[in-house]
Parts: sequence; structure tokens; C-alpha cells
Amino acid sequence: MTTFARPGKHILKRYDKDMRKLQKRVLKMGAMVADQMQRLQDALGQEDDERARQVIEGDRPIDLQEIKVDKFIIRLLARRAPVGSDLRYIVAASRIVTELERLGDETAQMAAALFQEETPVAGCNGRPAHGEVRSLVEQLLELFEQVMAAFEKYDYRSALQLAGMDASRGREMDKRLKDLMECVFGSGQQVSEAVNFILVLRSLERGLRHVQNIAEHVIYLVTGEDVRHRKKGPASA
Amino acid sequence: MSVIDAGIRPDGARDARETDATVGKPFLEKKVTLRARNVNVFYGEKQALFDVSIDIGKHEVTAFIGPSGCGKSTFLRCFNRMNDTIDSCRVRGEILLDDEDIHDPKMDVVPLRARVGMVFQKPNPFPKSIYENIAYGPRLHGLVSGKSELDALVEKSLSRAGLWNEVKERLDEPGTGLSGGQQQRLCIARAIAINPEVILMDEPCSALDPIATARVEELIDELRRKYTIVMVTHSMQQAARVSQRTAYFHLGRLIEVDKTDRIFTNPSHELTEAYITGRFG
Amino acid sequence: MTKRSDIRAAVERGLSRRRRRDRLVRRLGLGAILLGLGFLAFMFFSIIGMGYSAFWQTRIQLPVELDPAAIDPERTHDPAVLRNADYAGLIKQALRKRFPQIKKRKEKRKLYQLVSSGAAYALQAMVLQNPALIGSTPGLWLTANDDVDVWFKHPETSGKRLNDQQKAWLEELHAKGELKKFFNLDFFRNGDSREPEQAGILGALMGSFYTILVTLGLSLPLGIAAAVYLEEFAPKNRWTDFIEVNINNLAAVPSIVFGLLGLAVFINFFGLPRSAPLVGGLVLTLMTLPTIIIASRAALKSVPPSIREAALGVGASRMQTLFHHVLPLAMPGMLTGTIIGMAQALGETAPLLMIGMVAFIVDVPRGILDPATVLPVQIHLWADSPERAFLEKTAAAIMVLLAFLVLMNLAAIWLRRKFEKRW
Amino acid sequence: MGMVSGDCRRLHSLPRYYGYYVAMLTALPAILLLALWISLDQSLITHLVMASLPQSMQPLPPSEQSLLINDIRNLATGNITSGEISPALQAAADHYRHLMHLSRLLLPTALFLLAIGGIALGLKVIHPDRRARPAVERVIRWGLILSASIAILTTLGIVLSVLFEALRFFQKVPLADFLFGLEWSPQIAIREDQVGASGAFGVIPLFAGTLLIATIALSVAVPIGLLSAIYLAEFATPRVRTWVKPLLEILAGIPTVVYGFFAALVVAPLVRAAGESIGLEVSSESALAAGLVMGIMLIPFISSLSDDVINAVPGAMWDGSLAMGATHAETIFRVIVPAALPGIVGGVLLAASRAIGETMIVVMAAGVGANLTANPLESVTTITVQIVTLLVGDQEFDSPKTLAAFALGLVLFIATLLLNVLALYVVRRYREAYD
Repeated sequence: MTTFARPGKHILKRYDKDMRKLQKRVLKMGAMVADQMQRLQDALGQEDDERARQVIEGDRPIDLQEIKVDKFIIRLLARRAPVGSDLRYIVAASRIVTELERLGDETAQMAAALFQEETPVAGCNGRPAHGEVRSLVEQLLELFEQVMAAFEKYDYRSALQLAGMDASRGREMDKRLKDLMECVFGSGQQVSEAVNFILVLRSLERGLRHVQNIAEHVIYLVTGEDVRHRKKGPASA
Repeated sequence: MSVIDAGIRPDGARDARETDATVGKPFLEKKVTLRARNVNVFYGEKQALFDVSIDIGKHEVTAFIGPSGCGKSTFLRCFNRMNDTIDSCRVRGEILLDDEDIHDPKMDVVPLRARVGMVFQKPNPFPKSIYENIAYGPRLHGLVSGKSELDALVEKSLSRAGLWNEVKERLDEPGTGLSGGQQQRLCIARAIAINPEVILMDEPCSALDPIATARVEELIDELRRKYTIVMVTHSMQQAARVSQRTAYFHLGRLIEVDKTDRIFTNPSHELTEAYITGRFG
Repeated sequence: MTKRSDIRAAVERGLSRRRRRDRLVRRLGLGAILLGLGFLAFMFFSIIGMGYSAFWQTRIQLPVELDPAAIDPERTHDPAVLRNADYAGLIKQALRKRFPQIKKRKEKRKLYQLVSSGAAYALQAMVLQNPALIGSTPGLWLTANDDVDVWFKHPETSGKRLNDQQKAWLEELHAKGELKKFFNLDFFRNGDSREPEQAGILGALMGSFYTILVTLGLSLPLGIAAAVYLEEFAPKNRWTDFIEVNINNLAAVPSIVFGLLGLAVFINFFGLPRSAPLVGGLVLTLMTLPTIIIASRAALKSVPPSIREAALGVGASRMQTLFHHVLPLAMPGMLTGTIIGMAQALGETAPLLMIGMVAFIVDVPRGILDPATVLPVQIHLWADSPERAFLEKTAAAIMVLLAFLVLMNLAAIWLRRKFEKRW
Repeated sequence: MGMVSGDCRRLHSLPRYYGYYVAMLTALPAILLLALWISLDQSLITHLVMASLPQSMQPLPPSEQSLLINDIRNLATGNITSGEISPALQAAADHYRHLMHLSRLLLPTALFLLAIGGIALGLKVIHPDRRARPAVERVIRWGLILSASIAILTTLGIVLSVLFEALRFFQKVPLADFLFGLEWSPQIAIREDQVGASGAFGVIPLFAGTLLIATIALSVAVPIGLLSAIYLAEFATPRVRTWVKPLLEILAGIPTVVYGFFAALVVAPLVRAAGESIGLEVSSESALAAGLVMGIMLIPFISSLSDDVINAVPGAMWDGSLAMGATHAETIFRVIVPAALPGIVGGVLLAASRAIGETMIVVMAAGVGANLTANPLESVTTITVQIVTLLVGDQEFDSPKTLAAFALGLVLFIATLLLNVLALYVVRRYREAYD
């Protein structure tokens, strides 16, 4: 059994304001990451080097935003000594911010790996790598937007699905990634090209993990249940 | 029980038992010092406590929190029948100290209070010397037979209260001349001089500055090894810092009692949540 | 001994002894209270027991022939003539007629003693008021002598001052319904007298009234003014400290010392008349002032400073704050203190002895300069009188005095209840 | 008002303060004059009359002079005079009557003129800028200061009047004889006309008597008062408290003359009877009876003072001690009473001061004969009794007998003053410790 009081209705109005500000900042950071993924998707679709460069450079503001939100969280902890749902919210927000930063990193790394001059990324079984990755990024973005929406709305049921236990979409993506990886290993490509592709796939896999983690944090912030490191269906490798 | 496993929706629909009774774990399986069952307290016509049932674990610090007037101090004072001193106060129900009902008419309050010591909100050393303050209880109950025995007991009590080094040079000075924090530790030393089983503390730090508070909290944590401690506090942080179990009272009812960690991260009842997070309850 | 089981054993061992001691103290306390209240009850009962009979007066019914020849031979109805008639003779004549068997002079004298000497004056007053009565023979209820009064009220305890013959006559009168008790109005409308049956407390009451009037008129404004100054305006310095110590000390100075002051200053130095309510009032003023000042200061103190600050905050001067806000709020408390001070003054005796208010004064005073006595002093005087009949008068006067004090205290309580405010 | 054409804001003070101001200017000088007139006209007129008396009657000793003045006054007001009326006396009386008449006539006229002058002055000085309110307030303030000083004046009056007469006494009787003499018999000294020579003004027996009675009184009042205060403060239920406290305080409100009556007519015979029933000879004016009744009188005094000081001990002390497992009695005697002790001592000192100064009970119930004894069954006399006996009745302010009363008054005043100051100091210190 649990209780979750939405931010607001504190006796101290400033506390409410701070909590809203925290939510806004996390959501903003989420939006920045989503923008990056969208850009990467566009870059892949149009083979646009310029876009890809924007993605690589676009990681920096996300890092700065992480620092900003972190500072804010530390201030909140010091000032308000939060407990109960507030404490969970802030702790979850702090963790989510870390996940977001990592997600941003992965996106930038994928852009860097996919758009380098020397070693192009090969496809597999005639399927061009860019096209495959683009559809996977699209899928990841969709999941990511869902989890951020769950965070915004304290929707722990949707987060439960995303966290992987019965997340068909997460499982579907997971499966595609595995298939692709097997395909790359089996195709006997040039090592450097294969490695690059594998790196991108790994990044996508980690991205999916981050999204799942965010979903777990959302569950924690709403219910107080720590569902990490449980036996999570097939999604956990 | 896990939320997820139970599949209970967190949006307000609640387990049936919490609407009229305590949530959390009022009763313990392990060693219990005090058992309260269906305690009701009245001040004249006014009812101050409604059907409170709780177990106080042995060698644990149990903290009572709740808004002013919620009955937590009243409840605390039931444990050594200090409510007897208030003429209009009536207590119904059962409170067992090691299976003896302390509200039994045959129960004498004098030995009861020797077993259940109490420390008050404002330090209240007697207007006597430090030594006499500590010696008061042992003399009263005839626990020592000689001066040297008494000296030893005084030293032991003061040491245990962490005050010996500060006052050993001036045992003859009046206890009222100490600082607030020292006075409170003197009162704790006075209480433990008769080696009670339980020490009740009624907001023991509310009149102290943060440093003195820290000292007393440190002391409470140490005392836990030998004594069962029940404390009322207005500071949730303090409850979170020093107690192992926390009980939340609201308008004379025990709303929730649980492990302190759980109360402060994930309380079960929305009133508790609203109170600890500082929302309108 | 630190093991819990040992401690519990030790506590249990000492328990019964300690409980016994506790009960003993409780009983002693209860005993002390009962003793105090017992004293009070005993005092009240003995005083009421002694005094209630003073409110009745024994009278003898006699047909007194208002012989025109003896009273008003020329039928002028001239008050001067009427006043000089021998009413005592008429009464004696009536007595002789009532007991025609008595012939011996000695016995006759004994007979005459049954009726108060005051009866003649009462008769005179009656005739003066209604000269038309002359010539009739009304059956009048004449005040009996104090010895008769005492014997009739307490036949078992006294009567030594009456001989058997007199008692026989009285028995006869009583048997015929000619000896009866009436409500004693004279007690409330006469001044002091050497004759117990005629002595009343009106003179003392009026003396007390004038004295208290002077005391009230002086001590109320002075006391309140002094309290206001000390509480509201006085700077905290040595001088006000000195005043404060002085006031507290004066409140505990024996009252008789105030009497000495009054004697030396008001009478010897200023030459004010002795025995006058004015001087009594002055002395009592000085005596009650500390009480009133202390009570008034307490009343002023109980007005919360927030009210003063509020008034000063809207720009009122300190004087305006005082008169508009503080004084009205403190007034009930001040008046309560004043009433208590007045009650104290009303019961005070010793200082008034010093300034000569112990004189034997028959006339009822009509102003603050007339010689007078006051109720408590009257009590003192009567208590010292040898006549048995004065005993009940004394006790009755005490009852009247206590009644006034109770009234005043009830007024004070009422005032306090009515205006009690919680801040 | 006209001057500012109805605009109140231009006035310095509220309009009515100008009214008070004028009223003050009008009334104050007139009142002063009235007071001066009343206090002076008698002596002035007397002086004038005396001056107009024939030479032969001029150089008179003061006592005869006052007799003469009395005669003249009586004559003037038509009362009976002592002795014969000489023509000179008659003339003087006429003169007196004339002067009195003049005075009566002059006074209202002068008052009226002064008042008119005041009004005129007031109207003249009134001006919108005039600071009327501060002026009025200043006068009120001075009035208040004067009132507050009355306490000082009273003390001063007591000290001076008593001291002055006492000094006159000590001129006739040596201080050492007075303080250390073992015999007190002022009446004898008068009769034998050996002023101060007999050593009959020794105050020791009076001290002894006073102390004996006060001791008896305190040994009745202190235990009863203290125990009742303790019972009321801790053991009694609130209902009992609300009834018993006022009842006990009734004892304090009863006039001492009533106690005197009770002592003399009820208690003394009882004590005597009781003594006789066990074969003791008891004086009908025994110190025991007076002391007992005085003790009853002091019960509420002790109990309410003790109640105050016991209640001043913070409730936390009670809680602290009871929570240690102390019984009520232990709490009272080990914590509360020691803490309240200074206050209780102060209360007992105040009660002692009262016992020493108490007059009526001893006047009515104790003896007049000085008796140096410690036996409570015998009759003793006290300082206050002697003051009353010496001063009631005719007084001659030259005789040591009368003056002795003032010397006794001085002793009494000093003794009670010391006790009071000590007690007030102790109580005050005690209060401060807990406030």
C-alpha cells in the first residue's frame, strides 16, 4: 500500500514552487534528449552530415542542464529536508537526470559512430545500417517519450509496462537488437565496420536500458517500491 | 507487501483496514516492553485519545509524532500514569508493562514510576546541587546503603549520561546553574540513576539549541542499548534520526506506526504523508 | 545496587512505609484545614449563639393612664409643657395599679426596677407626637430593664440580679401574656447608652459611615493616582524603588502605629478635633492606601502591554492611552482592591482608639466633625462593659459588622467575576 | 475655535484640552487659596484676638493660653464656658466673632476674584498654537507624583512624629533604663511624681510578653497554615480548593476586635476551665488564650502566603519528582518545601511582624500588668497593650507616661520595620528566582 501526494499543497508555498521547478527542469532535460534523438533520426533518414554534427554538439547543453538540475536538487535537499513522497520524487528526479544524461551521451555517440568519414557502418544481410538504426532510434524515442510522459503524469502503470516486465514494445526492440547483433556477427564483415555497428547497437541497447531505468524510478517515485534488479522477464539480458 | 505484487492502485482506493484502524505494524512479534490495547483518554467530557493500540519494542526508540494536540504527550504520560496528576483525566483501556496492567487499581504508581522513568520537555532539575539531583531517586527508593555506594551510583549515572566529565568538579553547585543541554542530560542522568526499564521523553530537545540537541540525541542512541525509550517529538527530523519505530498520531488517533525508515520514505497513510511532507493534513 | 530485580525488590520493601508517611501527611493537612475551619465555625456559632437574642427585646404591657392633670393641667398642648411632665411617675403609678398588693416601699422600688428608665422617654415621645392621647389609658408595651431582659431570654443561666419576688411578678406577667419579646428596633435606632436595654448601634454605624466616607473619598483617588504613576509613568530609579519598598512596608506596619501618627500629626500638630470621623478617616486612609495601591498596580499590570502599544501606535499620548484604554480596563480590579481596603478599614479598631474615638457618645453624629465612635470600637467598648446584657449587644454588633464585611466582600467578588477578562 | 475658523486640524491639541486648560487655570489657584485659608485663618484669627487682649492677660503659659482661647471660642459660638465671663473675655469673643464673620465673607469673594482672573488669563493665553494638551498632562502628572509620594510622607510622618515624642521621653527617662529595665509600671511613676527616677519604664517585660504571645500565636499558625497550604496545593481536589480557600480567607477578613471578643469571652474561660480541670492555675487573661486566638487569626495569613510560594515553584518540579516515583509527601518535603523555603520564611517573618503589632486581641484578652514570665498560663502584657492603655483616656503630653507610649511605638515600628524589610527582601529574591 502506498501514498503519493502530488507536489503542491505544501504549507510552504515556496516548497511547492521548487518542486514544480524541479519537474519542469527534468522535463526540459528530457525534451532536450528527445530533440537529440529526433535530430539523429532525421540525420539518418536524410544522410545529413550537418544534422549529425548538430547531434554531436548538442550533447553539451544536456550535460550543462544535468549540472544545473543536480545543483538544484542538492539545494532542495539541504533546504527542505524532504521526506516521504517529496523525498522519493527528488531522489527519483536525481536518478532520472543521470539516466537522461547517459541517454544523451549514447545519442551523441551513435551520431559520431554512424557519421564518421573513415569507416562507414555496414549493413547486414542487405539491410542498410542507417535505415535499421533509424527505425530503432525511432522506436527508442517513442519509448522514451512514453516514459517521460509517465514521469510527468505520475503514471506508474504505464511505467510498469515500460520497465520491461510486460513491455511488449521494449521486448520487441530488444529482440530486434539481438537479431541484428547476431546478423552482424554472422555476416563476416570487416572487423572495423562490424565493431562500429555493434557499438551503435550497444548504444541503442543501453538507451533502452536507460529508458527502463527511468520507468523504474517513476515507479519508485509514485509507489515507493524499489523494483530495480528484480527478475524482469526476458528484457533483462 | 509490495504494491506491485498486490496490484493495488495508488490513486486513493485503500485497503479496508486502514480506514478505521492503524496501518503499518502496531503489534510486534519480537520482544515487547509495553503493550497498549484500546486506550481511550478523556479530559472531563472531552476525549483526547481514541482506541490506541500499540506495542513498544524492547531496547528500541519509539517516536511519537503528530500535530499539536493530537494526544501523543497524553498517551506518553499514560505509560507512567503521570496523567493521574491531572484531576479531570481518565484513562480507559489496558497498558501492560511486562504483562502487568499499569492502570490496575492495585498497581502502585511509586514502583511503576521507578520502572518507567520520564524526562520532560523543559529541563527540570530540582533546585538542589547536581549531586543531590542524581541522589534523589536512589535515596527515595532506598537503593543505596552508604555514602560511597551513592557516590559511585552518582558517578555512574552522570557518566552514562555523558555529563560526568563536564560536572565532576562541581557536584555541589546547583543543578539549575548548568546550561540547558547539560540540565537536560542531568535530568536523564537523574532518571537512569534508578535504572528504569523504560524512559519516557516528552519532547526532550524542544527547549535546546541544535548542539545540545545533538548531544542528547547521541545520548538517546546510546541509552537504547539498556533501556526502552519512548519519545514524543515535534521534530520529524529528530524522530527520523533517533528512533527505530515511529508512530503518527492525528486528532487523538494512532494513524500509523511503522519502521521509522518506512514512515519517512514511504508512509502508508496519506495523513502521515501530508504531515511529514508539510502539507495541509 | 543496579540490577533491576534488586531495585524492584528495594522499592517494594520501602513502599508500605512510604505510603504510610504519605497518608499521614495528607491526614495532617486535612486535619489542619478542618481545624482552621473548625475554629471559624466555632467562632461564628459562639458569636451567633451569644448575639442572636439581642435582636429581641423584652417588654412589659402596662395600662398607663395618661392623666391630664399630671401631664397637661391647662390643656394647652404646649410641647414645652408636655415635655416637662413626669412620665416616669405615670409609669410608676401604672405599675402600682397593676400590682396593688405591693405596699412596702422597698418592694415598690423593686417593682419600679422592672421597667427601663428609657420607657419614660418613649412615653414622652409618644405623647409629644400625639397629644390627643392625653386622658386615655392605652395598654402600652414598655421596654423592660436589662436584668429582666436577660432573665427572660435566658432564665436558666442568669437572674442573680433579680430577687425571687421580682421573678414572681414577672412570672405572673408572663402567665397573663403581659411580658413578651419584640423585635429590637431600638438596637438599630439608638446611640450608645449606659443602660444596656437602650443601647443601640446607630451612633456607631453612622460614625463608621462617615469615617469610611472620608477614607473612601481620599484613598480611592490618591491610591489610584499613586498606582498609575508608579506603574505607568515612574522611571525605574532609586526613588521609585524607595517608594515601592515604602509602600510594601507600610502595608505591614502595625495599625496602631498609624494611630500614633494620627494622634501626633492630625490632632496635636494640625489641631483637628479629637474623636471626629474626619481624623479617623485620615488615619484609615493612610492605613489603607498601601492596600489600594498594591491592588491597583496589580490591576494595571494585568492590562496587557499590547493594548498600550496599540493606542500609542495610533498616536495617542501616554495620558490619552491611560485614560481611554488602560484605566477603564483596570478599573474593576482597582475597585475590587478598594472595596477590600474599605472592608479592612471598616473593621479596624486600634488606630481609632489612639485618636479618641473611644469616647462614650450617646448622640448620633451628623457630620464628619462631630465626635463619634465606630462599630468596631463600639464592640470593644461593650465587650469591656461589666453588665451581662451588654454581652449579647456586643455579639449582635459583631454580627452586624460581619454582615457589612460579608456584603463588601461579596461586592468585590461580584465585581471581579463580572469584569474578569482573559487576555 | 473661532480663531482657526472651525478647522480643528490647525489646533495643536484637541479642542477640549483647551477647555481643561482654562478650567485648570481657574480652579487650581482658587483651590490652593482655599486650602491655605482654611489652614491658616483659625490660627491667624486666634493670634489677632490674643493680641487684642488686655495686657494683663498677655503673658500666659501656653496651657492656660489654650484654655483661654477655648473659652473665647466657646463664648463666640454661644456655648457654655468654664468659669466666669470677664468683660475682656467678652470683648475678645466679640472680636473673634467679628473676625470669623469677616473671614467667612472674604473667602468666597477672594475665591471668586481669583477664579475670574484665572478665566481671563486662560482666555488670553489660549491660542491655536498653544500646547494645551501637554500642559494639562503635565499638571496631571504632577498630581500623580504627589499621590505616589504620600506613601513616603506617611512613613516620614510616622518616623518623625513617633521619634520626636520618643526623644522627649528619652530626655526624661534614660534610654538604657528604658531598654534594659526589668520593671514596667508607668502608673506608679505618675503618682509618686518621681519622673523617670523609679526605673519603672523598663521595657523588657513588655518585650517578653509580646514575644511570648507571638510565639504561641506562631506555633499555632505556622503548622496549621503550612499544612493547610500544602494540603490545598497538592492533595485537595479543585472542588475542595475552590470552597476551602475562600472559607479560610474569611478568617483573615474578620476584624481583630472580633477575635479579641472571642478570645476574652470564649477562649479565655475555656482555657481556664480546661486548666483547672487538670489542676493548673490559669489566669483569666492568660497569654495562652490571647496567643491561641492570634494564631487562628494568622492561619490564613500563613496559608495564603505559603500557597503563593508553593504555587510559584514550577509545576515541572512536581512532575519531575513524581515521575521519579516519589510520593506526594516526599515531593512536598524533599523538593517543594526546600525550594519554597525562602518564601515560606518570608511569610512567617511577615506573620511574626503582624503578631507583634497586633493590638485588639491582646488589648481585650491579655493583661495590663507587666509580668516577666515565660509561663503561658499567666497573664502578660504587650507593647501594643501598653500603648493603648497609656494613650486612651486623658493625655498630658508632658508626662513621661504619655510619651512612653510613643517610645513604645518607636520600638514597635523599628521591630516590625526590620521584620518587614527582611521578609519583603527574602520574598522578592525568592520570586525573582522563579520568574
